[in-house]
Amino acid sequence: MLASLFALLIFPAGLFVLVNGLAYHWIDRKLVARLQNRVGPRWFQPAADMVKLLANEEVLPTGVDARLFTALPVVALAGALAAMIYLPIAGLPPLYNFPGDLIVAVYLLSLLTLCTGLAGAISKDRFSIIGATRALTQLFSYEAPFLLALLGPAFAAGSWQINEIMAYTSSQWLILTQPVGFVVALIGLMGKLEMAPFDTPEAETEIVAGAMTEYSGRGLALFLLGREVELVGGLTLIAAFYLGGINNPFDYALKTLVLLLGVAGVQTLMTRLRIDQVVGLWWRYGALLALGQWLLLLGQRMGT
Amino acid sequence: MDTFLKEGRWSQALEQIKLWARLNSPWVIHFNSGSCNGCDIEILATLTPYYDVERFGIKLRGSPRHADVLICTGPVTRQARDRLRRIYEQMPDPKFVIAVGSCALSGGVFDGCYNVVGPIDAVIPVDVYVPGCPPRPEAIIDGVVQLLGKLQQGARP
Amino acid sequence: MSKEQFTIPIGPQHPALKEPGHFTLTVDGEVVTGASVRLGYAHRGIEKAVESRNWVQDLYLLERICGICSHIHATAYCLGVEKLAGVTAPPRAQAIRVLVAELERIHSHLLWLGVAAHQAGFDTLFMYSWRDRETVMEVLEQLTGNRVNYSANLLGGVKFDVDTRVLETILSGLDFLETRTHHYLDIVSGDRIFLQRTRGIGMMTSEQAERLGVTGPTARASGVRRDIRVDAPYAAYDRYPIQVVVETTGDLEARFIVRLKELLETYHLIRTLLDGLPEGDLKTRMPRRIAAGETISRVEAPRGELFYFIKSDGGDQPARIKVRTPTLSNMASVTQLAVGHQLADMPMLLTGIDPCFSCNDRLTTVQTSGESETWTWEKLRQYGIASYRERG
Amino acid sequence: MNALEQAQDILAAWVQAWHTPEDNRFDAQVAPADLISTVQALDDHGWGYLVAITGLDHGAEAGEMEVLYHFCRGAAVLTLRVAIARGQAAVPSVCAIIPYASVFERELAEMLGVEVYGTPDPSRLFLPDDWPEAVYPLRKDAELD
Amino acid sequence: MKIETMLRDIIQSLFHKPVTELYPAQRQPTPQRLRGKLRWNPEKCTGCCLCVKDCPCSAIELITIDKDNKRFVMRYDAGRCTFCAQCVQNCRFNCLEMSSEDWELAAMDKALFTVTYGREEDVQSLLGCVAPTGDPAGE
Ligand code: SF4
Ligand code: SF4
Ligand code: SF4
Ligand code: SF4
Ligand code: SF4
Ligand code: SF4
Ligand code: SF4
Ligand code: SF4
Repeated sequence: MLASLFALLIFPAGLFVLVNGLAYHWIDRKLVARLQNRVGPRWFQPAADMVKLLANEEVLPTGVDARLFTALPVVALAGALAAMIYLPIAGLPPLYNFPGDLIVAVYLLSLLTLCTGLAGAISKDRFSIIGATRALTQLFSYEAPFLLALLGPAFAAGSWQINEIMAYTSSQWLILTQPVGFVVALIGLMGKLEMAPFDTPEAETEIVAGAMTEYSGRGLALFLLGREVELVGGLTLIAAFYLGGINNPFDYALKTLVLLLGVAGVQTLMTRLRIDQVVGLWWRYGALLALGQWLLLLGQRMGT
Repeated sequence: MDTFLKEGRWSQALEQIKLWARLNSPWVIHFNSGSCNGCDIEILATLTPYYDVERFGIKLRGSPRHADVLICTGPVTRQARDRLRRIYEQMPDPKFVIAVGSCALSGGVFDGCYNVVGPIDAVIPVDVYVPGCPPRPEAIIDGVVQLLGKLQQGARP
Repeated sequence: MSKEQFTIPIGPQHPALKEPGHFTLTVDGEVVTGASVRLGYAHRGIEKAVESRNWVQDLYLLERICGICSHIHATAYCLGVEKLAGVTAPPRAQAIRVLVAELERIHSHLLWLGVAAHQAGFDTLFMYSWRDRETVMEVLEQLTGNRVNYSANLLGGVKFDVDTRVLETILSGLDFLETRTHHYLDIVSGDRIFLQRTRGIGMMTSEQAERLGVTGPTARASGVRRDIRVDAPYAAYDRYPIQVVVETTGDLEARFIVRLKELLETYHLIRTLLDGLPEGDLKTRMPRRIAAGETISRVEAPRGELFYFIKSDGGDQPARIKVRTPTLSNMASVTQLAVGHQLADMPMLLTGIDPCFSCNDRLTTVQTSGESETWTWEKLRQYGIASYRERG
Repeated sequence: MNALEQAQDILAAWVQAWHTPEDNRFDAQVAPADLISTVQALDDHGWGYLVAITGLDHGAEAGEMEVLYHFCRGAAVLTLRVAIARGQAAVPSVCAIIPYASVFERELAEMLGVEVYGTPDPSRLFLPDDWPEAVYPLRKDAELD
Repeated sequence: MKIETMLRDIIQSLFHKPVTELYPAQRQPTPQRLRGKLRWNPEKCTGCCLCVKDCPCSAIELITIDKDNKRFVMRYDAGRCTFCAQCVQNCRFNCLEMSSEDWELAAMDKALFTVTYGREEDVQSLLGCVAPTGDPAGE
């Protein structure tokens, strides 16, 4: 497992994704700070945090399965990185593709949440356990709408292969024809990443740090990196599917940054949702809307 | 010989990087061991737009496991003593302690009260002391900056 | 059947305040049969220490009972001791006491708004309200030289005068704060997502509030018209009357609104006060020994009625000082409110505690076997939701 | 009739002595045995609310303690003063009538060593868990380190 | 979904400079009345000790070198002081003042907080006579 992670890491694309993740993480934090009328962190902040965590002592809580405890963050990051193989990194064509790779990529991206949940569950700390339950609840409530929302474009394009869908979307802006899907996908991504109004699983004022409470040092760093990779992956997918595809690095940067601004805006504007609202909101509206749109598309296709 | 030198340089560079990261990413946890809240609000104020310590990479964490710096306020009351010690022990190494406010330094007005054990350094080691009752948010930032300065000089690994 | 105990520790190490405490609930089946609170992490023994220090030193000790209401504690104490000594502070001093008290109210209410928003996970509101709070902090620092423990009071008067520069800062600060307060009123009564966490939550009817001895904005949000500034005016409040702000819904939203409307009232008061600030001395002479006697001093702190009982036996140290802080009586009220309710209602009820409104995040079940299992606020709440669903 | 005169009327049956130390205040000396009836009477008439309970230790020589129940109504403060012997300091609990008094009574018990019989929750409120038994910090002769 | 009230705020912020005061790179001027570190002027002191009497936390101490010639030394501990200014109020000869400049007092060594004020020769004589015992606070 370590070897495969290593292979992915030295892979220039993997490295690029990591750097890209750190940068986007910074931009996100900086934007939120600016929207709150503050200066915010310096450009190297996420990198410094990461290096520091990697250098710090990693405390192994008593009474947990040491192997699982250390393996989970690795799996989480590896999963997120592996998903990137199928995505158009920086607007370049995906490294690998095969029919149905969309589903694989989306599931690899959910691996992180799953690992977070598991990590919390084995930590035997009360805050971790609630955090874990919440993370898993949220997994089910965001993952599904996110997937459904991405299936919209797939359906429109009539393919489950990412590069084929992109070929279709680059000729038209699906955000115009499928606005609901776009919103659901973006919110779903924020939910997956546990970003501000949907950060119930790690609500600091309520349960300290959620599933991550017992993690320190390296484990925490890997989880955070995984999340950054996922941010990049998610934004890439959404931009590629809804914002008229991404054809070159410049296009990529422009579109994902616009998305990031939107994400920051939502983060600052809203109050954290309670976990029941989170679930309720997404099962009831998110999933339904996505499904509705999907059916509509189906109908259209049948009609034509 | 050659490789030995190279390795030396390599590990030196690594140390440098680690130090740089540590200096630029001090995550803090705050504990009130019996203060009047005065110092605590000023610490909270340093997070808000006027002072915004996120500029220095400072983040307030709830879990001692994620924190590098423990900021303590208030004299230590009997009831809080063990908790203070426990939080300190839970933090991963290397860890640092800043005592904020006259109470945390000497007991301040509360010195001699029956339920007060004493200042923070009677219970755990303290790296930087910030006097004031309460110190202004800028003075607290000054304390943090001094701690970072101390770190940079390598007073403690 | 079996009696179980739940302990809910509140905020053991939160940046944002309060004497940390625990709530312990005893339940019989589903019904809460007892609730109790345990404080003491910040107990320093002030009431004892005052007896071995002189009257002047005690002023500073009492001021530091809490950094949020520092001035009001000192004022209550000074007024009481002056009454015992048969001395009255000059009118200008009394007016300045009121001025600082009202500025402190502004800082305290904005602080609460921010902390409450932070608790609800609305950090942007926290950031903005604390940003605006800096305005009043700056004013206070200019006026008294410290941002928190102003020590503006002296036995027999005040230390600091209002000069023209400070006056201008205050007035311009007030204009800014007034627009911002209207803005916040808009938010707390209009933002739908925020309202989901406040409207209809932590309900307390006026009868309950009355019976439970709740004080301050919490009581006024439940329709209890009780405000010492009006009921028993002290210092200079008889010269600057205020309107008591009352809401009737008694939920969290009402508590937000009462506080913000109170701020508008406060701005008005400060303006009239500065308009006709009486001329004269800042202090009178105080004897070092205070004539024997007992007195009671009641003032309206930002969080409710603050009560002082002061006894002197003629020496230069007090014989006994009893302090009843508003937060203590509000805590007391919640423990009572709990009894007889369903366990499922607990979160909403505990949310009614004044200063923090979703801090009750952790609870431990101590089962009869003596083993301790962990329950969380969340679990309790979900338990609540589930049980409501069952009940339909 | 103002609030204090009303209170005087309500309590006439039990009060042993009264005086008016200040404007708007009224102190009523009540025997420990009558405490419950007086509080009940006040509650029945809806007179004011309990703000605080103060315990006073007059020191070892005097051999006496007092427990003060402060009731407020608007600007008026009525204080019921209950004198008890220092050796067997005990008062009945008023929690049956005023439930929130529990917190005040716990404070009274742990700080002054006044036994409050019938109080629903006798556990500690402020003092630390490792505080020695039978050391009451607010007694005049308390031995504190 | 009434969020436009907050929206106004954040959009304004996006196009305005943050309010953040860039301390320590830039220092705002401090208010005149700021109560910082205590200062003592020995010239006018009469040794009445009124300042010491009411200090709530024994942060100051007046040491008499020569009572007849009014030679005193004041030892002040900023780590104990609560900056209440009661001593300043008490002194009828205006020997004491609180600096509005000296408020960045953080230090890594507690011993640095104790300062001895006084005329050069008095401080010398005090330190000189106390130093051999090795316990500067031993009187
Ligand atoms: S833990 Fe649950 S009930 Fe408590 S504040 Fe959070 S969402 Fe609300
Ligand atoms: S001896 Fe008394 S005055 Fe001095 S510090 Fe102790 S308690 Fe305070
Ligand atoms: S130093 Fe002053 S402000 Fe800080 S906790 Fe102590 S008394 Fe309060
Ligand atoms: S105010 Fe209350 S909690 Fe605080 S020290 Fe005094 S008695 Fe203890
Ligand atoms: S009521 Fe609250 S703010 Fe006021 S003194 Fe008490 S704890 Fe502090
Ligand atoms: S909610 Fe209040 S009491 Fe609870 S942790 Fe936060 S600030 Fe502290
Ligand atoms: S300012 Fe207050 S605490 Fe400091 S030395 Fe003067 S009297 Fe003492
Ligand atoms: S009060 Fe003034 S004159 Fe008297 S000892 Fe103190 S500094 Fe000297």
